Amino acid sequence: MDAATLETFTSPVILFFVLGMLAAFARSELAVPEALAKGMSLYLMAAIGLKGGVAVSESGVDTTVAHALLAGIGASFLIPLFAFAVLKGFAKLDTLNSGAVAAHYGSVSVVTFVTAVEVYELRGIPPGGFMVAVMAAMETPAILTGLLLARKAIDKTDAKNDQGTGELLHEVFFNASVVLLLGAFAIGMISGASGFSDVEPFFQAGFKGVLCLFLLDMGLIAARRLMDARAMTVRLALVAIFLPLVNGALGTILGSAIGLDVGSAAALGVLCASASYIAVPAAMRLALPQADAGIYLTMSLSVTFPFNILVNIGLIGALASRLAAA
Amino acid sequence: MDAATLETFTSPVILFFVLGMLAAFARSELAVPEALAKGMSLYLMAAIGLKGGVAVSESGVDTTVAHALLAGIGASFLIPLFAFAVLKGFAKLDTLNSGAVAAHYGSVSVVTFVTAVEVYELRGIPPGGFMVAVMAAMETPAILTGLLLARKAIDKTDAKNDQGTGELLHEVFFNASVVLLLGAFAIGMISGASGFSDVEPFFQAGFKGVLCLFLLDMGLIAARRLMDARAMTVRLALVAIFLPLVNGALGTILGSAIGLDVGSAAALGVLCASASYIAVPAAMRLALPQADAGIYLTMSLSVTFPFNILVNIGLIGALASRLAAA
Amino acid sequence: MDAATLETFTSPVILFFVLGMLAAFARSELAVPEALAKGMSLYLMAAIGLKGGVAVSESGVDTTVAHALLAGIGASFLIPLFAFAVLKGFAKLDTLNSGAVAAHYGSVSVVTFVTAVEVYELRGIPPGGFMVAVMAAMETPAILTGLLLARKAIDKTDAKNDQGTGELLHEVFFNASVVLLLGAFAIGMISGASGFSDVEPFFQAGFKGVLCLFLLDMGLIAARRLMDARAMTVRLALVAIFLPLVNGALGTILGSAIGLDVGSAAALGVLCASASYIAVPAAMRLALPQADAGIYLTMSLSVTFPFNILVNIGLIGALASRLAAA
Amino acid sequence: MIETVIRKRIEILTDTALQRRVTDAIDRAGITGWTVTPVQSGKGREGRWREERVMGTDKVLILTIAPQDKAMALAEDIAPILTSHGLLLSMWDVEVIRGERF
Amino acid sequence: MIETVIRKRIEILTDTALQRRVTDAIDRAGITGWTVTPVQSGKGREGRWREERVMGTDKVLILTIAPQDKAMALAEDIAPILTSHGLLLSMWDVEVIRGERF
Amino acid sequence: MIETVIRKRIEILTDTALQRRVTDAIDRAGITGWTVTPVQSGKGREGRWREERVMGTDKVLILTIAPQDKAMALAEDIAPILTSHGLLLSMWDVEVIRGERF
Ligand SMILES: Nc1ncnc2c1ncn2[C@@H]1O[C@H](COP(=O)(O)O)[C@@H](O)[C@H]1O
Ligand SMILES: Nc1ncnc2c1ncn2[C@@H]1O[C@H](COP(=O)(O)O)[C@@H](O)[C@H]1O
Ligand SMILES: Nc1ncnc2c1ncn2[C@@H]1O[C@H](COP(=O)(O)O)[C@@H](O)[C@H]1O
Ligand code: NA
Ligand code: NA
Ligand code: NA
Repeated sequence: MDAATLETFTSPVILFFVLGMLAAFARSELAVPEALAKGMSLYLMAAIGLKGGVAVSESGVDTTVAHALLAGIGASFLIPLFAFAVLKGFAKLDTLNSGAVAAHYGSVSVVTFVTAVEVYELRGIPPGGFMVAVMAAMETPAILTGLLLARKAIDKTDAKNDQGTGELLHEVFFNASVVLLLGAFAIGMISGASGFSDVEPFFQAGFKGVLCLFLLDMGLIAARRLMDARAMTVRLALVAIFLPLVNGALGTILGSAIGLDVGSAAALGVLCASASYIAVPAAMRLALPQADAGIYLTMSLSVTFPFNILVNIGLIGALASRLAAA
Repeated sequence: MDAATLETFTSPVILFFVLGMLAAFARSELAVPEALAKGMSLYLMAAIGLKGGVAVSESGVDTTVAHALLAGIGASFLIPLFAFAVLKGFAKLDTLNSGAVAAHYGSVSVVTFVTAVEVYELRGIPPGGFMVAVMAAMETPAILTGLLLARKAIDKTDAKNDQGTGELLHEVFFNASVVLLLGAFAIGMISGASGFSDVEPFFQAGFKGVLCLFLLDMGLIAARRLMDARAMTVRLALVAIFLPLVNGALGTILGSAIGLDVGSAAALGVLCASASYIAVPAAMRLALPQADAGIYLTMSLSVTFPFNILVNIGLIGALASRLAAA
Repeated sequence: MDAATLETFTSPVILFFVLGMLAAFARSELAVPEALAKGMSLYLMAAIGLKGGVAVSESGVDTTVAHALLAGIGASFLIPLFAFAVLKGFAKLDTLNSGAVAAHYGSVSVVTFVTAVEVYELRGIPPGGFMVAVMAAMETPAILTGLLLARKAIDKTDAKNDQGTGELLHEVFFNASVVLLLGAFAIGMISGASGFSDVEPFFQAGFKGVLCLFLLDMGLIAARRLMDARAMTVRLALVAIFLPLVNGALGTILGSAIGLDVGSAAALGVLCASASYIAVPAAMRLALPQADAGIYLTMSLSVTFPFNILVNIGLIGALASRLAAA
Repeated sequence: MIETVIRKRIEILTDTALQRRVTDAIDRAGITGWTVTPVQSGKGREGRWREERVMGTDKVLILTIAPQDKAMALAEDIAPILTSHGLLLSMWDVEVIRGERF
Repeated sequence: MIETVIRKRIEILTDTALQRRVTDAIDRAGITGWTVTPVQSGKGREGRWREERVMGTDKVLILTIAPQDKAMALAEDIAPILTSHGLLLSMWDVEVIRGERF
Repeated sequence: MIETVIRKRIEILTDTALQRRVTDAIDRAGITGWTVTPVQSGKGREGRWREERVMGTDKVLILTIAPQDKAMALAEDIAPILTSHGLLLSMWDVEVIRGERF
């Protein structure tokens, strides 16, 4: 374990996540009120969006940004195809659930991204502000691929599909986190550094502390779900580690290839590696109610999320540094 | 649009309000948990009260303060008479609902005031700390006038009125926002600047950021209500813009006339222009349940509130500056 | 009233508590949403735990710390015996309720401790960081003594006791506040001052402000419960003042005797003086449902808690200073 | 086998601002207790609403269990404000254990 | 004595994501209104869940009062998604005051 | 027309601290599931209370739908702690769709 990794494990942000998991495993009643957790998640999205927008208002937009956006959207569309093949081939999951799970891996986890940004800033390789826009752009394409894959399995006589499609498309494009991330990003771009300075004590200074409490809650929720998991198999758990490893490495390589700086390439890797546990599950409830939420939530939230936070963010950062040095 | 107005529109505080309205119009599911919204509103009132009290503990109390209080209380009593005439005469609203709506326009909106203070501070014309006390004093007199106007319309055989009156008077004088504003104001006066310095990082540094998130929520709520509005007419909407324009101008002139500094005169204008959407609706539910909440809430919250935030605060500030220069 | 005491009463922290009590006595509807109150209590525990851990990581652990821990645990076990005797002898309370109430006085109140730390820091006698660990250690031993005392009164044929005991022991050792306090303490020790600096703006700068709002809520709750109290007698109220006075003095003397610095000795006194109103009531619901919650909650929350905040913290601090000077 | 008795269960939906009036009426009817549960949103003749406690437009559901005669007395007592303030009342028979408590 | 009439009370437990579908169905059935109340946790065939709005696993309870025929029309209309989306529906007779409202 | 069957609906009001005991009893009775909803405040023999989760004085309402025999088994099982811990239980017949689920 090198010095940088060690530093990660002495960071309060990571340690609060570990505390949450331990408390849940010990069956402690510790819990963060839901309204507060929701509020912290709004805060984190508004803050990361604002900071990204301010950074872009300073640095300006160039072709690299456009490339990063295209790379992210492409990855979000394609990752589910790869995930689907692994899920069906190796984990023997049926078509319906494979499609549902695959959609999660193509999309992203905001908190994983936010944590990675903190870690990479500590290591001196801060990702570019535009990566926030990349993240927002990657949230939803995967849902479409996942549904196309899964729909093969669904009886064509299933009624009410039409109502569902309209609702779904709307949910996909105006989903709360996309709106807030992009909205705050735009506000950051419009206000610039001078406008931001007014709200900086709130959105900047408090950021890491809020992230601590939020990760405490995520640790509690992830571990509790793991203990209640019934539909999980060893093979599914392995897939939930294999996918972020491979997607993370490929995403980082892609980022380097299109000329992103070290931190941004690593951030693209983290976005590819992370799996959604908010936007995509909500869409699946609407579009694929027959799929088993016990499978996709447990995989993304209780296996992939902790793996990314505790191990993979570090690995991806190391890979990006090596690629840049090469 | 002059430079100052432009600066308003690049301020994150105002932009988050706009984001909230846009998100609601796009029917996004974005929402701030209610417990959090309530908490932010407590925070804003405690902070503004404290700051006002500390400012007065520094500046001391003179006759100007007494004049401002009297002017505010008088305005709160009288504005409903004017509003009532316009509502009946121009908008053809019945007596009952005209009285109910009129009460809202005589009272004040705390968030409008807080936003105005931020804007005027940016423009270099900060209102005096005692204006917080003026605001608290203006919250409730209008309720009495509004009820007197409306009660003419109510059947005298209506039972249970006596119980209602006691409850109502208590609600009017010990209503949560009056108690918190005046309580925090008193704490600020007692602690003074030295006592306040301890809690300053929380109540001062975080203030604008919290205001951003709170206005995001207000934008969502105001726009959603507007879309669901059924009882609104074009004439009522026009009144909801006409009243703040006229009341704001008159209040500012009154403030100048009694010798207030520029910022305080503008703040008095804003208080006259703003309409209550918390204390007065709650009182109307108890005292005038037959009045249509769809009318008074939509007017005050969905038309007057955004108009004040986006346009009128700027106009009033310009008027106050001009009066001072004259 | 000396200068230091006066300073206490001009501190916003204490004044917000007074405001809460006054608002409740005036039957104002002012209320802090429960999710927010819960969140603030998590925040305060995480912050105090972190700060304690960081302090210990700086100062190191010596035998004084071990002595303080032993003294605290011993006090928590023994105080209920004394309290029980007073409750039965003077207040004529029955065995069952005396045991239940006694358990509360052996345990501690986190907010009383936190407030005391603020007051003692103002006075220049900051308690040592390890006192947080002492507090966590004192939360639960008293529950066992209290139950042993009360169980004499319970019919042996009472069923389901076995299930209860397992649940109870678990609740006692993995209770949310113990887990969070000790967990945050451990995180503080691991991260040290350098790791803590990242999250300091959130956990340090905001601390006193959050404490203000939290004490506002505590004042509201304490006073409301007092007004609704039915099972209280004058003798019980006297006991609820006598116990913190005596326990506080004894605890301070004990702290001095084992060689603690002034602030830490006073803090031990405050821990002995304070009565639990979170962990112990929850345990009593499970283990002694026949005991009257109206008695133990009203005594600890509505009499002892305000007495400690407003009077006893000051007295204990003065005693500790005198003992150190002697 | 345990014994059950029949009681009326009454549920009243009301504005939070009026909660006190309803519970006072329950106390007046001599009923032993009541329980208040939260409400999130709804639709009625006046259109949709969401819980907006900030704005005083929130509601609660008050439930109480009582013997038939007291239940009718409560309904009788509360009928006038039911109409004027737009409350919603429904009631039905339930079985309870320990009937002497109600 | 006040008069009461018999209506059906229907309660439907559903994922929050599907709330809109259920209330649309209630509107389609011509019922005058509905009320949504929050839910904290539960256990069903898929195991336990806690309210985790962050994750979209939360549920609500929707209650509506309607005359018998409209209630049956609603049940009929909603039956397909009841099974596919795992909703829970129960209904029973209640007495209401001001029956003309429902 | 869809078919409905009759089941018992049981609602139990309990301290949050005892929630686990009640749901364990439901599981023991072989009932397929349960749902927990929040409670805000109330009044009983011990006076008023408000939800004060900070202080452990909060309560929840647990509802479960079961066939008659299992419902009675549950009531039987839970009766002792009903009295000692001051729980409140009421039950009534409801119609459900997809009766095989319960
Ligand atoms: N008749 C009743 N109807 C509805 N809820 C009740 C009734 N009696 C008691 N309760 C509820 O049950 C709780 C405990 O009651 P008790 O055991 O009488 O203290 C009260 O706080 C109320 O929330
Ligand atoms: N048929 C109904 N079923 C259930 N709740 C209703 C019904 N009608 C009205 N409500 C509720 O009662 C509130 C007031 O209704 P209204 O008096 O019609 O405005 C609505 O906002 C709904 O929450
Ligand atoms: N017998 C039951 N009684 C009450 N609620 C139930 C019952 N069965 C299921 N539920 C609720 O319905 C939800 C979905 O159940 P299921 O479709 O079996 O997964 C569960 O999470 C519970 O909240
Ligand atoms: Na991904
Ligand atoms: Na006004
Ligand atoms: Na103690």
